[in-house]
Amino acid sequence: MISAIDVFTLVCVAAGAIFFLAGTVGLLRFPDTLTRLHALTKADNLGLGLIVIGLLPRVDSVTAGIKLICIWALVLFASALVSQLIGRAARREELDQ
Amino acid sequence: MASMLASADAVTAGGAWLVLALIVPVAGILAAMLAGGRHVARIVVVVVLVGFAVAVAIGWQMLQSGSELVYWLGGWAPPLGVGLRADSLSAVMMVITAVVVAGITIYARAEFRTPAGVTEARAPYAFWIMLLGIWCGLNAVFVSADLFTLYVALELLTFSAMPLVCLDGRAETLQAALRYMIFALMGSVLYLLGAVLIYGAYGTLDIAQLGQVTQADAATVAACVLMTIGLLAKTALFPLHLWLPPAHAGAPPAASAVLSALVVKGSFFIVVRIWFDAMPGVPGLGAAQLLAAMGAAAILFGSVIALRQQRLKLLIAYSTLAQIGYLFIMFPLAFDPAVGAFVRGDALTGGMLQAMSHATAKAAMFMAAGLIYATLGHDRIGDMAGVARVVPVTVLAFAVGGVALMGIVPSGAYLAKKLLLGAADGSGQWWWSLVLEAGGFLTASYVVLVIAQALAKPAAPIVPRVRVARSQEWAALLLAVCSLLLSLAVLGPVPASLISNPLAPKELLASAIAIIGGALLVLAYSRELPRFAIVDRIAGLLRPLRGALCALAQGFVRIDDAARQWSIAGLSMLALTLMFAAAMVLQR
Amino acid sequence: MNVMPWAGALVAVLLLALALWVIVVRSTFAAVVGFVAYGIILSLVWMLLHAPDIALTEVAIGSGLTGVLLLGAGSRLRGTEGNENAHAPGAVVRVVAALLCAAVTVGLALTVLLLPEPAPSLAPLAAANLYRTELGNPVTAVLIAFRATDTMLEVVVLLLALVGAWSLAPDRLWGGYPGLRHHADPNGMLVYAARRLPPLGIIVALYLFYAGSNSPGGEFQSATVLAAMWLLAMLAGVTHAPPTAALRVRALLVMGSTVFLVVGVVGMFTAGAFLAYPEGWAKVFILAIEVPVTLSIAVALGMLMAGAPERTVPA
Amino acid sequence: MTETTLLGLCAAVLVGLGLFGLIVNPQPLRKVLAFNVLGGGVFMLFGVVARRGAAMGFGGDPVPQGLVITGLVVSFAATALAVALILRLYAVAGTASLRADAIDATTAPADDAGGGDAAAAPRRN
Repeated sequence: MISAIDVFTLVCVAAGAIFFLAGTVGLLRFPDTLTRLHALTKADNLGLGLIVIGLLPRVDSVTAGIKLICIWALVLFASALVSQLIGRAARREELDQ
Repeated sequence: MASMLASADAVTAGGAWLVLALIVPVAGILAAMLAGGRHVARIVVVVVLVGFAVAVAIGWQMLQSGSELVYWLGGWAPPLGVGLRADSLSAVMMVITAVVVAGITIYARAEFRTPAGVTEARAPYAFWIMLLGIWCGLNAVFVSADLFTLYVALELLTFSAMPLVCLDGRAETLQAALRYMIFALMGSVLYLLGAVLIYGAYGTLDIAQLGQVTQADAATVAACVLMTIGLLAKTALFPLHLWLPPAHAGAPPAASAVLSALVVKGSFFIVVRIWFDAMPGVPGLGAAQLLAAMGAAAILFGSVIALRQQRLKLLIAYSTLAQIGYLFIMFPLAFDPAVGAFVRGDALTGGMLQAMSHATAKAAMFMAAGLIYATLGHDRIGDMAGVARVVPVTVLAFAVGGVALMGIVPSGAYLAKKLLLGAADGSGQWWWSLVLEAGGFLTASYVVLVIAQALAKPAAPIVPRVRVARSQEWAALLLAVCSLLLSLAVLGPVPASLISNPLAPKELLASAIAIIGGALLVLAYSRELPRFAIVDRIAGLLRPLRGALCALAQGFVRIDDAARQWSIAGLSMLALTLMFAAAMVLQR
Repeated sequence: MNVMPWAGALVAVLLLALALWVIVVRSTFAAVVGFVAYGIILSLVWMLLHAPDIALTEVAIGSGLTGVLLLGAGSRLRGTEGNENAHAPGAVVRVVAALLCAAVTVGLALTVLLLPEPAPSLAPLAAANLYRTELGNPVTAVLIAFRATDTMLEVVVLLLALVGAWSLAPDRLWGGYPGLRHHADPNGMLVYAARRLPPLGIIVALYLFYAGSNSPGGEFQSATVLAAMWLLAMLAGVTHAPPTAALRVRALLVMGSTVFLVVGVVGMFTAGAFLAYPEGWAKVFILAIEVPVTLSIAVALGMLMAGAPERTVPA
Repeated sequence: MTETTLLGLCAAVLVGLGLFGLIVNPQPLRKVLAFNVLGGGVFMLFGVVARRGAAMGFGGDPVPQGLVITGLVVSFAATALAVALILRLYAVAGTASLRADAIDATTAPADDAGGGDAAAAPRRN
């Protein structure tokens, strides 16, 4: 028996997984650092967000839900930070050449 | 097998001493690390005194009760908890370690003194703390009854030994330290892999419990092979010795003494624990023959190459390689075909005695080499004629240590050899008797070379570069004498009839033959010849023969150079793993 | 986890591919990046093996700290790569090595297949004795009660490794500041993160510490998060590693093991054995050990990351 | 074959790969990496052993799980120490090679690191 919550989770997590897949393909196929970054950060953040949203209705407790959201927020922060740093490094390298 | 809670009966009175053996060096490390500066050396002195007392107390307890000491840490019984266990082997090793550490401490106080004008200097701080770390690791090896605690103890040993190798910071010693570090890490991972398989098969890591349940099934055989190979890499048994000569020859003398005398004995001791206590019925005679064959190769290569060295410290390092080989001859001799297992007996006593006598003698020889280096400003064997006139006590220490190693009455090595020869005769393995006898001549050869050269007349009077501290000379001599008198110290457990009067004609003759044999080997193929007129004349007569033998010996050197390349040593390690596995499987 | 029977196979394939990459790829940088990914996949394996405590440790230490350490070293050694690769062993050696390694692998795999069924386990004994430790997490009970001596020795191992690393400094720099200078842009993102993240990290560390007594977590994981925050601040140039001669550093380092020893000896007199906890007091004794040990491990990990002293003035 | 057994076989392959890297790769840093791969395999096998011993409501035998945590910390310490040694060797010799002929035996202990600040190290008190 599939409930509405199951359907919601299934759709969200599947969509999230597709974003991850797209991001990974982009990482492997795009030609230079900046475009790869573009593929990774956008797709991954959205993908993770969808997965977290998909899982939220299934948590046992409020604290578990808060933990999930905290993880998402931390990953967002970290990926923004890292893409900034990588972007700068790539730009510097470009200017050097 | 699994008793639920700590019941009092398995823990013996006096077991708490074992805890002290473990925590006294730890307390010393912590105090020294915090206090720093000049306090470090003072703390070490206190720790040496207390640790010595603890070791003696443990030995005394065991003599009194005649049984093992057992302690359960935290009151948790194995297999859930960790036990400490000391048998007679642990006790004698702990006492001899305390003696050697004490001797090295006396010696090193002059070498590692914090210079005036600074509150703290690098080398003394590191040396003393690492010395305590090694002691802590060794005591943990001797008293631990748990395979995983032994792994932690092994890593304690490696991490403490590595910085000693490169204490002087020269590029070549840093490289030697790095080779040692990575090879030793590979060894400890293999050991851990073996312990993992043991846990997977039996659900316990306690050695005494394993001794009752181990069978030669796939997991146990694989575990035995992996642990043995890992430990052999850490012990530097030929051909897994790539790190030993540069590491032991390049370290400061006090550090070389620690490394050569003590550190390699730690992993050797665990091999003994595994083969005799944890799984006596698993390895079988074939694997033991392989082990002893590696030992024989070590004796041959180590001794021959020692005689081809130009530097004294390298000569002693290669002598260590040979002496490590000696330790493994006992394994096939200790196998009892009737029960199909390794049993404690004369062979094991002999092997352990050899380890103890090498520990004391080799520490003394490295210390003496350090003093000779300090006096002359170099340790070139070819240029040290006459050094005995400048530092007679030092040369005497080297000579006594060397004679003790050769196995002349009443040294520990003499008794060890006698016990091993007896065991070889008893089990009909005459070929190991040959190896033992030949080993005596080979050992004599490099000792005779150094002593003869030190006694020779110098080309010009020697002006010592520095006056070596008297305490250092006497510390070396003390350890050498310990080695020479070691057989008397174990008279209690060993019948007195085994030790003959050293001045009896038969023994004098045996000693003379050993020395003459050694001298002939020196004439035959040593790289440096002692500066005596008669030597030149004999060497002149023997020239064609000597040329051929030197070429042969140089071949050994080349094989050794190749074996010590990283990739070759790695391949040897894997090949030996497979060979040991095949030997153990085919035994069934 | 058996909802997805193929999850194990997928993870295993990924893990093997990454390990192969780490071993054979030419560039060290690529190998280290592969290793970090290897560590992350390995922590997934730990989840599949129902070992969340190890998964946390693996991702924090095995992948995180080790990865940063190796990345830093790799970038410093970049110049030596080509020269060394020119001295790689010849094809014969490689082939023989591959064959021998394959033989060892096959032997080990056979051993794994032949491990006895049913598997021996100490889980029943641990479960039966867990109440005496007043802990809910059996892994923490193993680390801090059943086998506390191993943990004590292990912290000493960390200290000795640290003194060993310090001893590699040149004589005149002894007691000085470890690590490289980091010229971070004061207005850059890294500095921003290094100012904003540590408070959050400290909360996470406290949570891991608190959770460790009953659920996954514990002093090692907590200490690693603390060390990672410190490392971030050091990398960003917000702070620098303290001089190795500083008394406060050495006091923090030895504090954990000292308390461990003292509590152990107290146990000898109050509970009859070294590192035994008296009935009803286990939680207090364990907490008394865990707090200083966590701090000491955090400082030791951070200082190990910083390495040998490299200058006499702060960055 | 169960998932646990599969992971056990995977661990065996990791051990083989790690050993191969340790023996064949000439760069010491890569050997340290290979050592970590090898260690990962050994620890993973321990985890498989723990999982096989799952009982009493525990997902795995907690004793090996605790030992793996200890082992991971020890292996990090080993890695850090080895890396420090490699970097020091590079600073002194200009190479991090393990080949005996790569180092000029006459190299003096060089006080090269530290960027030229010749002042005495700060000492406490």
